[in-house]
Amino acid sequence: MKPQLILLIAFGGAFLTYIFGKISSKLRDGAAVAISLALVAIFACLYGRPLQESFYWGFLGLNLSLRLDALSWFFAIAIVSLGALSIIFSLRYMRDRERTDFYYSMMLMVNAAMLGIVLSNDLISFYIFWEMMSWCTFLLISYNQHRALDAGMKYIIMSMIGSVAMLAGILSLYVSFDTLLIPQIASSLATASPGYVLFVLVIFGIAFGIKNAIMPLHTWLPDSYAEAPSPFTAVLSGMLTRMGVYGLLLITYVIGGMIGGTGLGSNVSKFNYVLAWLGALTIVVPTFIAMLQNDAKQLLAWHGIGQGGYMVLGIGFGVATANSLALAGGIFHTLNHAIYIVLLFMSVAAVQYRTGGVRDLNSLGGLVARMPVAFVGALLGISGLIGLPLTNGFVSKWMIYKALIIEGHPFLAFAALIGTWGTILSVYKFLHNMYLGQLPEKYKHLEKSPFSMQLPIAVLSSAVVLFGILPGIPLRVINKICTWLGFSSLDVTIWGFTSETGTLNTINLLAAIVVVSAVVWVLFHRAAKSVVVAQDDNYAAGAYVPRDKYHYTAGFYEPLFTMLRPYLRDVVDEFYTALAGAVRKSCGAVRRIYTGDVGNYVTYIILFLASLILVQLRWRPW
Amino acid sequence: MVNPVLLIVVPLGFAFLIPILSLLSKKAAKYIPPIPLCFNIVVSLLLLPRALENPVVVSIGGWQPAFSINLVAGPVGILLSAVVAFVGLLVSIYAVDYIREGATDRYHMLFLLLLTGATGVVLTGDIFNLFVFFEILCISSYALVAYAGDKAGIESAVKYLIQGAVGSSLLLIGIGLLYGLFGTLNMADIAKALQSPSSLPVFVPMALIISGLGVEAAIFPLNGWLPDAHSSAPSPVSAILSGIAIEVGLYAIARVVFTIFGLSIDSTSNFLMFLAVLGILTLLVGEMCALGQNNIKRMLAYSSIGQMGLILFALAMASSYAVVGGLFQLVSHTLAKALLFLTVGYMTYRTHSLDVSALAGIGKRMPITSLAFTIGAFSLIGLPPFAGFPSKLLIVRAALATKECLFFVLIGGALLGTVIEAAYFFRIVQVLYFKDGNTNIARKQVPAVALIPIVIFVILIVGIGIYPKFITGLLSSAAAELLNRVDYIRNVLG
Amino acid sequence: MRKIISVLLLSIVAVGIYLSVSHIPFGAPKTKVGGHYVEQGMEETGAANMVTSVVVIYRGFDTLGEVTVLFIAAVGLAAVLGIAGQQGFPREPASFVLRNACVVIFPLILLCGTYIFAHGHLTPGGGFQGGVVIASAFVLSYLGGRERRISKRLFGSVESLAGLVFVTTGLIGLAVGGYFLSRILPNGRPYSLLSAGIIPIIYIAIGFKVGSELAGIIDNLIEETK
Amino acid sequence: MILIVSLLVLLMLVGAVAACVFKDLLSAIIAAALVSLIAAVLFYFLQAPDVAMAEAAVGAALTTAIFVVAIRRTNRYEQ
Amino acid sequence: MTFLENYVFYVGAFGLVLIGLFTILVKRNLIKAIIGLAILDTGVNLFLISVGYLARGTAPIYTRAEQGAQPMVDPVPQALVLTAIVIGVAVLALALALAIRLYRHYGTLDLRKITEQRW
Repeated sequence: MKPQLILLIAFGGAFLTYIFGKISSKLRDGAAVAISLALVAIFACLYGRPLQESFYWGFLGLNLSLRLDALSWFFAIAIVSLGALSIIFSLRYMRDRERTDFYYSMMLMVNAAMLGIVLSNDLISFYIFWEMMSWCTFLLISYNQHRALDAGMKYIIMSMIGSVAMLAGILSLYVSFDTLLIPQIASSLATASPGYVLFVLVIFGIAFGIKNAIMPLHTWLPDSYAEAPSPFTAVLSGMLTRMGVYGLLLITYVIGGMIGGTGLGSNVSKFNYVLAWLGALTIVVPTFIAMLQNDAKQLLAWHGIGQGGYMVLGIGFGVATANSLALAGGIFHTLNHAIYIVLLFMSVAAVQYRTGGVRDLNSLGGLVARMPVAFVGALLGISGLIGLPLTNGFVSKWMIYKALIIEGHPFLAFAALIGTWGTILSVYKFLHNMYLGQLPEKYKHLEKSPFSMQLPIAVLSSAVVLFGILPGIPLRVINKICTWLGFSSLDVTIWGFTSETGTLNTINLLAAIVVVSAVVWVLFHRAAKSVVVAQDDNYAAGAYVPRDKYHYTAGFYEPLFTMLRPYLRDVVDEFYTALAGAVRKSCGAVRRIYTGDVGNYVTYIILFLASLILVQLRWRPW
Repeated sequence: MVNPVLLIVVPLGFAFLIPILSLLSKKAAKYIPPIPLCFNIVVSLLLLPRALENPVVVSIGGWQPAFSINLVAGPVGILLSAVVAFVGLLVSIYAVDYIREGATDRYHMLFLLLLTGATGVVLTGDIFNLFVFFEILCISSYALVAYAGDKAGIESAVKYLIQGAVGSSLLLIGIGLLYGLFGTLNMADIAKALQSPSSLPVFVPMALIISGLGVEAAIFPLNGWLPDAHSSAPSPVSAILSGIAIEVGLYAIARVVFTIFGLSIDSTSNFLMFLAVLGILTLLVGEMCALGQNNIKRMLAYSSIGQMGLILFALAMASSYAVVGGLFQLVSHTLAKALLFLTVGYMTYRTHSLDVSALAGIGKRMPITSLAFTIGAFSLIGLPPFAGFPSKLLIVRAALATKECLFFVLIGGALLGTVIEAAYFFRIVQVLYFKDGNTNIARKQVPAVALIPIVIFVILIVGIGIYPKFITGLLSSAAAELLNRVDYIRNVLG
Repeated sequence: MRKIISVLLLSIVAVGIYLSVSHIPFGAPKTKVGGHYVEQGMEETGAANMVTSVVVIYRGFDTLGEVTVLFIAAVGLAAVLGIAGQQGFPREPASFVLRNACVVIFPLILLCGTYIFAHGHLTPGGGFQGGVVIASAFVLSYLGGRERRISKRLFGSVESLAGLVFVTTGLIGLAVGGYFLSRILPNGRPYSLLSAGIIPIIYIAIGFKVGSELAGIIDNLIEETK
Repeated sequence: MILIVSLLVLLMLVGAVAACVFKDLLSAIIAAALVSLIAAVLFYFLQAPDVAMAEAAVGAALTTAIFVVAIRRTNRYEQ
Repeated sequence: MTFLENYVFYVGAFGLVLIGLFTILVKRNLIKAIIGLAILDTGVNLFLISVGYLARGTAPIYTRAEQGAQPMVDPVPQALVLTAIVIGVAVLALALALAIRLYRHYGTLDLRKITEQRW
């Protein structure tokens, strides 16, 4: 099977879906699901069978080619599976919305573009698919109208900045080495000067950093996540943002020649330390900002940024110190994060669907009774997010901590740990305000979420647990990627791994946890039963108190909120806003050149002529 | 025997024919322009194989080249005349329905003459003849801008006319000086006689000619007329002005700079560097002005300024890659900008307002038009897989290949301009699709006759974007012709 | 302020132009192209007036462009003025002397104009000058305030036909001689009215065209769509 | 000869300046016509009878007529 | 005197050009600006003719009597100027027509007040 055929199916499917949509919405839904599932099947079949590079198109004298190797398979399977799940999830979620044809075809298009990115064997196809992904994303983010428009603009402007930087970088590579095939560049770059390598790293770092929302470049993310249609938010948070991680890995590979051989150039190493520290920063600050959010999707979005920090920390640190444990942790965390964040967004979306789009944490509560499946999804999701043992997040975070401590970087490790505390606090708020506590009166008769929503949630929930107990399944693939990138191999078992830096065995954990929970269960079972007391017959000085007044999920972290708020202003966002304002203003000022007075315009003409002559006179007075 | 002179004379003849025909039938006039333009496309295509081998040089009247006006139909000339004819054809089909008010036969005459002027400019090999065709181009555009007769149109036309007239006077002084210095008007002959472009007596005519042509080519300080004229003209006219007129001006500058004055990047003068800086300045000013603009046509006009800046920058790099990129950008901008103006024409016709906010919700009412607008806008920003992408790619590559710090900085500026451009175009796309607007606009598509050109433009933009090879072959020989001064002189003078 | 800046800029331009112009000696021979025309032109074109032969034969294409420009101006002017609101313009009757003088002079001027463009290849003058003279006859007739006017249709048709004659002559040259505007008629006997090949044909066409266009312009400006 | 020419040139420039400064547009137009007329004479001196004829007919007569028509339709005085 | 001989026509020509440009630059009345254009055109034409002048040359018209007796001035600039004059008058006519229309819309010809199209 040729990779271009896969892309053809993916892109063709997107177009077909649109056309089918004009015929009948049922047909369209079926086609969308069928195509996305077909892609999953194709990639599942391709496991362990790398596809050689194949040229598919000549473009301006460049040979565009595709390939499938361990890294791209890893990302591709994640993309197609999450894509398929969110398409299935959309079936009900989007049913009564307008312009659904557009929505589905764009969803498939985004998936196809992401597949294109990971299958690209040369940087120009990479760039082409990258840009297609960017504008498809823009269209999807703007789909919800109103506030989504601003979010979309923020996204696309930052994304454009990133992509023009990338374009400059790519073409600079092309001019220097006269090739754009990734393997060839990798071999050529080994001979380049360290300064040039640093330039390449910085410019691609900006491009991928924006996409992956590393701290000073993150500001597009919260609004976009919050305002995009929820099933798409799942894709956006799960894989699309993580294309930045893929890009960073690719760059790691491109400069990988240096890792295997004489060791890293000091510039590269320094750059990656900077990256690691930025990653650490990205972990800490957004996590605490997340705590202050009252909007469920905003809260998760800030976590999306924070978790991205772990990946960057892992990869940056891994490359800086040639530590394959950290690198593998970073990659694995990408996958894990994708699984649980998609799960979380889906559970929010399920609630949104039933409550009519409400996602304000202060007005929800107690939904566990109405929507048990969504609750389980959210519970497992936040467990993964925190990194509780036996969920997938634990393994990857553990790998990163371990590597940091063993390599002697306690501050980085500490930052990562702080991030986890913040995560615990904030996701507890999330879970509590949404599912626990008191059920508001108006939500008393909510139905449980439909099957097409429960199915993806169930699948992902089981994945969270599965990868938490059997991390060896994905780690084998990741190990291949690490060796492909030129790192030393890890010793992976189905239950975990052993290495000189530390050993993980989830079977022991499982055993321990089973024992502990058995003990706890027995204790609770033996303990006295609690009595349910109606809250609303409390005495309130003779006055009747409406039931909703007792809604105690409002202002959950009020004291902490007031304490932290002054420190956790989103300075970066303010900076960008100010910058945008300044640009706007200066553009307004530039516009004043065109005064509307012909006399002035003619003056410009004469001025131009006179300055030409004057300059020439001054240059050659002899 | 196909002769390039037909490209100019036949449309001219048809334009002269229109008054007589419109005596017979008032409606006949609007079906006339497509005929000679089709003819021009066919002739251009027939000439193409010969022109690719060797520029077709024909003289008027059959005298030796230096002693009469001659037309040089090299790859550049054929390329541009084909583009002019093609875009003109599509726009004239569009105008069949769009132009309804006033004495429409006059509109069609002027339109055809404008295209004739543009074709003449790109084909002629004589500098005074260039001036004459430029005047044809300019004067017909003054009249067309004022065609609607509304307040804005008249005001813009007056301003355009004054600046244009000053510009062409400067051009004429420059030509006079050149004639005084070299005693000939043939471009190749002047080029042969001219040794160093940087000596003062030669520099002054060059400065005059560039200022004169620059007014039409909308280089930064000389483009005060452009936003007014392009925004207040009827939409098909805006499409032609933005898509053809200014490009032709830029071509004329390139021809003068490269062929007559023989500037090259390694020559002692750093005038080309200056032009490159000017190009980026133009780009940034254009894009910055467009950013805060609320009038959609004005925004497109400013964006044209920006694109001209980019093309000028590419041409000023004077390497073959860069010129290919510049010409590519020229073609893609022509297609995209013409498309944008055509789509906006009917959108504003339906909403009765030029305000961007009035376009809210048009995406639902006129889906195909809005889709076409989106594709045009994406192409202008340079997003794949549309035609603007390969051109931008080539230009950036050429700039990076110069290995000069100045060009790195300049291309940084160009990319910044791209971001600004993206900002305002994406905003419009959002307004089109994702803003609820005026619901009492009828859900009504553009009439079919206007939809045909729009769809063809879209197909071309996507086609060229995916398969740039379609034109790169022609472009690279065009670039070679534009840069190779010695061959040009040899071909013309024998 | 604006004046000072303007003077400053213009003086710089003046200096620049001086530097270039000082290399163009006034009155010195410039033999390159002009010399060739002066020496060979008589034999090659058969016209006594070298300016005419340059205008019509050697640089005939410019001339075609030029009549096109005038055509555009006429059409454009009509387009610009034609759509306006129809506010009439009261015309004061001219004095008796003027009115009657016009009646007499009008045909004379027409005749004079015709003479000028018909003899363009022999004496100074030609299509433009003759055309302008004809147009001035119409100016005079408007000054005289006569109501009798030539219809726009006639102007338009003359304009078009004259333009078509020019183009067709050129195209016949292309068909016969292989070049646009090549000499399809014999040069004839020098200094006679019917000589110099296609020059008289083209100049007559130009004369009619320029005359009718300029007259049309004046007509439109004065009348503004009645 | 040269003196006559110089004088004419001077007169022409004076006429041009006058055309620039006169507030009454009709006077300015007449001054501009004078400039054209003198230019026509200068053309004649420069051995260009054809051009002299054209300039006299166009510049002095026709243009002036158009200008006069135009200011009748607009405003005779500046401001 | 030689300076005068050499430069008097150039001075006249460029004097007109500069005065014309100055008028366009400074004057705020549209008709004045158009007068400036006319003067500018005249100046350019005069310059072109001066370029073609030949000392002691005759007009480039052969007559039966003195064929080839004296050198002739260059006919090319004269041809160019004929073209330029006609183009000039075309532009002028169009400009004035536009001015008439503009006056009808705005009731003034003051260019500093007619700035609806800007920014």
